[in-house]
Amino acid sequence: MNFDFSDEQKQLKNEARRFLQRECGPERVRAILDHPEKAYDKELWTAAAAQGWLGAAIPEQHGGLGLGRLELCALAEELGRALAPIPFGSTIYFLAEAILLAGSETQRAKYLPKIAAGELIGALASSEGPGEPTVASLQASVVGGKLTGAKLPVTDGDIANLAVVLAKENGQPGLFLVHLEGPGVSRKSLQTLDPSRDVAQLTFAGAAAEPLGGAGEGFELLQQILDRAAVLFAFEQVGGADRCLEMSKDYALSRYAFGRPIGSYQAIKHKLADMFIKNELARSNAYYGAWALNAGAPELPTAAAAARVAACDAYWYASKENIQTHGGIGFTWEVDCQLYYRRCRQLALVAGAPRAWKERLVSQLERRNVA
Amino acid sequence: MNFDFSDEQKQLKNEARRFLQRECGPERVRAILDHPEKAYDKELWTAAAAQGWLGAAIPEQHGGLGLGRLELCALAEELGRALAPIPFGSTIYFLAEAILLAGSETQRAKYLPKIAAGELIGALASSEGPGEPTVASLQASVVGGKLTGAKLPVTDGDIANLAVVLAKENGQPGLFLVHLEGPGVSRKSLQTLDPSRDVAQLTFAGAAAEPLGGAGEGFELLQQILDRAAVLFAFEQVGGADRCLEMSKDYALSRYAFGRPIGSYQAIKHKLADMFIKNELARSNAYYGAWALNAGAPELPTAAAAARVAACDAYWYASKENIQTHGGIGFTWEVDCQLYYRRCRQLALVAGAPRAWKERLVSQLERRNVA
Amino acid sequence: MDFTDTPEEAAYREKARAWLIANAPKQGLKPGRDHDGSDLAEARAWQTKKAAAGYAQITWPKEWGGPGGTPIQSVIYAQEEAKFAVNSGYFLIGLGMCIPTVMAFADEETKKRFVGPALRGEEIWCQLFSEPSGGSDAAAARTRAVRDGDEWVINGQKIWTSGAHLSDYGILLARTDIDVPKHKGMTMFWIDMRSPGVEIRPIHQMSGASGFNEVFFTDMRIKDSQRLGPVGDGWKVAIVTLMNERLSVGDIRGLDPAQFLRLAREVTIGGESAARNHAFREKIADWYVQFEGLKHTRMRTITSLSRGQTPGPENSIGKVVAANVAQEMAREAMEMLDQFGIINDPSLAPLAAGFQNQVLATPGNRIAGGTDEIMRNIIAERVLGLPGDVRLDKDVAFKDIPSWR
Amino acid sequence: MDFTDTPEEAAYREKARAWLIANAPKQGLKPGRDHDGSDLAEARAWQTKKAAAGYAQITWPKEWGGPGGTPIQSVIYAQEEAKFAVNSGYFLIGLGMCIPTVMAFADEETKKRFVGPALRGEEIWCQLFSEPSGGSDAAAARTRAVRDGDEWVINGQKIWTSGAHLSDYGILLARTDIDVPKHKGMTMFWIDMRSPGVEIRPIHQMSGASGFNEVFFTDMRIKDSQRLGPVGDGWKVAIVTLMNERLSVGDIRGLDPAQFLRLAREVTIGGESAARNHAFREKIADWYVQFEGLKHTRMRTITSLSRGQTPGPENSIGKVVAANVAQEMAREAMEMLDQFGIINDPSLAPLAAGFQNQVLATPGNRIAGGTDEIMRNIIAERVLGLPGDVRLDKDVAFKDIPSWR
Repeated sequence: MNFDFSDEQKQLKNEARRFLQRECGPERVRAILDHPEKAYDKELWTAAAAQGWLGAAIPEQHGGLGLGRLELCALAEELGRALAPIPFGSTIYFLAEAILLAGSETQRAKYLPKIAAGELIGALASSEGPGEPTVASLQASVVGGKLTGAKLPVTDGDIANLAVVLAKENGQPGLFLVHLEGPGVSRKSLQTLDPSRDVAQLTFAGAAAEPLGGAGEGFELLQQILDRAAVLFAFEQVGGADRCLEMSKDYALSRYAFGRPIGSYQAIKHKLADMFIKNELARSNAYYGAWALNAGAPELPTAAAAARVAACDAYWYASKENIQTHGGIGFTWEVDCQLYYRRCRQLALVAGAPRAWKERLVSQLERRNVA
Repeated sequence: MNFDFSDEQKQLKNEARRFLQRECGPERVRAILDHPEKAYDKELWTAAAAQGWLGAAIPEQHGGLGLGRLELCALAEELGRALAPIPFGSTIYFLAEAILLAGSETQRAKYLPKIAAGELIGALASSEGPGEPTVASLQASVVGGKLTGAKLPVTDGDIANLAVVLAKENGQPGLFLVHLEGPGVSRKSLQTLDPSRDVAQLTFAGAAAEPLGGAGEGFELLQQILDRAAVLFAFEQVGGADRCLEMSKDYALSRYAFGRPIGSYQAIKHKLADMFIKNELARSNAYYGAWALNAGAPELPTAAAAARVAACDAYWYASKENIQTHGGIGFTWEVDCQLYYRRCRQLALVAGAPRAWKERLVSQLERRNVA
Repeated sequence: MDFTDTPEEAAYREKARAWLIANAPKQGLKPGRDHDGSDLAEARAWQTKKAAAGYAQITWPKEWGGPGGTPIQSVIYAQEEAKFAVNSGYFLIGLGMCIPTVMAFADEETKKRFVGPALRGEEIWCQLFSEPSGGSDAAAARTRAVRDGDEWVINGQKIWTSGAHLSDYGILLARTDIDVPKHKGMTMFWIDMRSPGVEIRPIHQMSGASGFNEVFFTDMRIKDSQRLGPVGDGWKVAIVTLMNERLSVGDIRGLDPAQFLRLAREVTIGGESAARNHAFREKIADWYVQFEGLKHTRMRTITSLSRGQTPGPENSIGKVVAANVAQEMAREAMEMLDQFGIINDPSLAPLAAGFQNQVLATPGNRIAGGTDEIMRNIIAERVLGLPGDVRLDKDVAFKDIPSWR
Repeated sequence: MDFTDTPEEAAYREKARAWLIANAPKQGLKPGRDHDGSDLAEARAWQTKKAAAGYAQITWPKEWGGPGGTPIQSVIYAQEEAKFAVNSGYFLIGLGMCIPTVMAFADEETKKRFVGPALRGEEIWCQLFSEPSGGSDAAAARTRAVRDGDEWVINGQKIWTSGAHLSDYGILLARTDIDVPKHKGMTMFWIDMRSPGVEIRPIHQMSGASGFNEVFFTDMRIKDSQRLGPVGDGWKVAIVTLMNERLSVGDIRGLDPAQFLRLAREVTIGGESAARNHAFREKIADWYVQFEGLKHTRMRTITSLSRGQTPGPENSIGKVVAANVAQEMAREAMEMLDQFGIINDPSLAPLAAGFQNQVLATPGNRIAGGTDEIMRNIIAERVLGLPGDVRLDKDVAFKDIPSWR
């Protein structure tokens, strides 16, 4: 038993932190936030590829470093902490994991090397409107290898080259890989609560779609991809939430009211203690999820759901109370609190709302109870 | 518009408070709590009758004072504050209200004067086990005027003379009045979380039952009785919650830690501020309920549900944080904090759990939205 | 206890409603007005009309241009006006806080000069108390006023000044003595916002709005006759201003639980309407009970006012409760929509992205006008009588108090 | 990161399990044991057996009678022992806090005298720190120790002494100087609980339990050789004791969210199983995530320990979270049953009235061993490095500190 990262993994994490402190300060995030025409930080994306991050968990035979998911978790925490405005989650947690999970040998050989090299940006296109997609509600359909329908919101939809799309074929839900630069695809940028990340609507009118995984397995595979992504996003969320706590602590130590630091008042001290509590609970659940993901353990669905629920809760509390701790100045455009508050919302929805994960968690417990 | 009690009502309330301070100190509550064989404070019950409280809202023609429900609300707040260990709610909010609502002229003339005189103790027997009774689950049945079945828990079931019983007749749910001293009735005391109040199981084996209200109206009438009782119990809860806040405040001012009163620490100050907030919200909702009850307004179902939900929430918070504010001593048998904590639980369940009232509240809002 | 109108109240309501129907503009203003000044001309015209008809500052005596009405009439009018698309927000701070301070501390001539124009919406006022280093501690003002003969020279900076960019006048709390403890060295003035030496910069908020400002003073000169109250008594004057703030009975802004329920009816979760989901239903009930509680608490306050009693700081509960419920409700609404919830394009998101905008606006509501923490302090100290915090800045000369690490 | 056993760990687990199967009593003790002494004889016998087999204080070195095992082995054994109906609770305070203090501060002879018997369960220890006027402030001890030649005379009162009525020995924090500031005038001693001048009175708790005691000292005489550490250093010694408390990794007691789910499946609401109600399902998920988070946090702490690192006060989060979740979960369970929920007769109420009893017990869990508020202070100050509270009692002679109004 060992409930911590190894020294090598910690070293990778520390290096990533130093790199991102240098290459991804808040001004880089704002450069995307303040400029709607910029969808992501291309330079940082290239640098991430050069660091080997994109291929960290891709097997060596497919051009990756062949490290484990634990290394990916360590990187995710740092990317979340730095609010990296790049399509890392869409490309790695969604697309690469989908191909690793369900891709044929041909598909792996074709796409994974490009992903590792930073030549391919991914996206997951499952949602078609308010609420979760269901077998009954799913409209997008594939007939004769051609996809028709609309998907929104699609994170990184403006910049992705290859999307994993949930659609029906012969009335059966399936996953499909769709090249977004081919004919029959149109994109429209969407305005969201977190303009530091890109979101689009994709409309397909006879776009070429190749099946990913078996016919009829669409929702099952989607859920397995989401389980994997939930753990990885949980680390991004824990990274962000921890940064919020640090910001709050630094401010509470330096800001004075009534002649003493605001961090000497219990209202602030206990608020920060609660942040710490939630962050620790989220971190511990994320570690368990990381173990389950890395080990391919049957506990993954439960562990992933718990990691996601705890991470969403912690980041929400930390990002909103970070603003509150800063007082008025924390609510201004210039101060960075808002960046975390917005990203907290983005991460809470990108892999499905926590509400749905709570339901999934309890369903898993029921199954376990019965078994 | 006028959102306060009148001067006369306030005077009645003040008199009741002074009377109860004299006649119903914590030692009187403990005399019941510590002695399982004592079901209620007989002396106080007689005194309450002598004060005219039992007949406050009973029409003069039936031996009451003919005051309004507002006066009853004012009394309820004081009884709740004093934790009066008497069957006031069972007799007045349940039995008297049931008869006023659904009783025939004969039934009114027969029972109301006895209630006003303190000669009749009432009870409401609706529950038959875990969960709320429903048309499908209801087992008690009346055939040829004879009731068979078991009811539990029945508050004041050990001491009541006359119970309002929910039962089926010809497959139709109805309400029935049953004399508990007649043949075919057996009682068994039940152990509960609040031994300062009496609770029993009633078992009927062919007990005489007279219909109260129309056949098939059982659940509808029961809900109307509960609406009325919910407002009155809400005042008891507000009274208790306010007393908890007072106790906490007094303790926080006199108890020192680290050289200064614990009430000078924000952790305690803000806890007490939150108690105040919840108590004010509960009080304001209770006032609106009191108006709706007194005016017979169509808003009663919504107002009663809101009053109950707010009161249950406020009393829970106040009674548990009152213990917490007192620290270790607050958790001892000798200190009175526990009396309020126990009564809080009793009041939260006696007229149905708040969860059910939340559902009812939202149903009312939906109805209003549609209309 | 009566939640319905008396015959007199009903008659007043009828009269007010008839007047509103006859006079309120037919075209609605845009919803969620953020006092950006775009509708200022219409707002001024409306205020003038209201004042002439006796519906502005209804409780003010005739002497000062009001109709000498009751607090209840004031509430009735506000309830009816709320059904029309008019905006009186620009004048709230001036009429609710600044002018009452002027009335209490200025000479007769000054009062005569300012009360009428403010009432009619001709002149807008702002309140210059907060400072960057002060935050929740309004008595930490560092803006200096130095006497020079019959004048004062002002240097320093104010912040969070609501509406400063649209204001003609303001009341200014300035430090006139740094050698005495902080509460004793301040003085209050009224100032002309267009004086030389005043610079106003809007604050860009994270929600995108910019109704607040920074105001910089560089050698601004004012006359000693602009002083409100004695030299060194500024904090006492400020307390009068802030008391008036507390008396102004504000409404809850933003979307309410009924609108959340409406949204839930439009959304499907797992094949079932979200409105059938008991997790949402319980939350709606909890929020509704809090909103209703606040509404009735305000009514209880108004009853006190109408009986000539001074309502206590009980009203402080309003902001804490409303802002926190609004924030949680908005988060739940976003999450109800699942992935789609992140979209805040008003043409796509339900209720014109009302809940998404509320997610962005509510952190500010929990801070502006007193943080949650300060409001709880106020309740604990002024309502419950608990001791104040241990103060290290009380008996120290202002210049010796540390302000930043 | 690996949540499964290594081969060595698996082997140790197998060995421990085999030993437990062979040696643990077949008849289960009653559930929810409240250390009332009724099972003390069995508990002692079990402890003796454990010590002989090398399963008591697994991390203690051989020199002191332990097997010199690893923290992970200690966890593995605890996990396996938890599946058997045995009770080691009586020895926790002695072995976890008192004896380590004796080991650190007593002379060799004293250590030799006490360590073995405590390890084998032959002697029980208690910790005499808290006092009525102290509460959360353990350094406020007023119990006096006055020197008389080679002896000390003790007068005063302790409170919340867990297990005092069953204890043979105790460690006592007493005030030896009232003219210096509070943290400097205390001294630590070990005492024989059966000495003349010691009176023990059980405290009747609101839950009905009475595991805590008041302990009164009237002219109790002890030898100076019973002193642990220098005169005046009592607070430093106490901190060592309390650090050991923090290292002892406790389990969450009470019912868990899975048991709530089990209850929900038995209850019908509006014709449907309560387990289908999404309001309950969301709450179960929220509680589960917190319980799991605590479980894995403890595992992270053990990993630190096994790497030779000193875990920080992060473990303080455990009690705050567990006690509050347990209280809310118990309330929800009661209310799920509607009117029936008030019944706490174990023969009638589901799960033998487990949730009802938890409603009564949890207020105590939020207080004993440090209130929620103190735990948050500890996290804020010791983990996050925020400043301590303003202290009015630091540089004042103890006798001049106010204690009650």
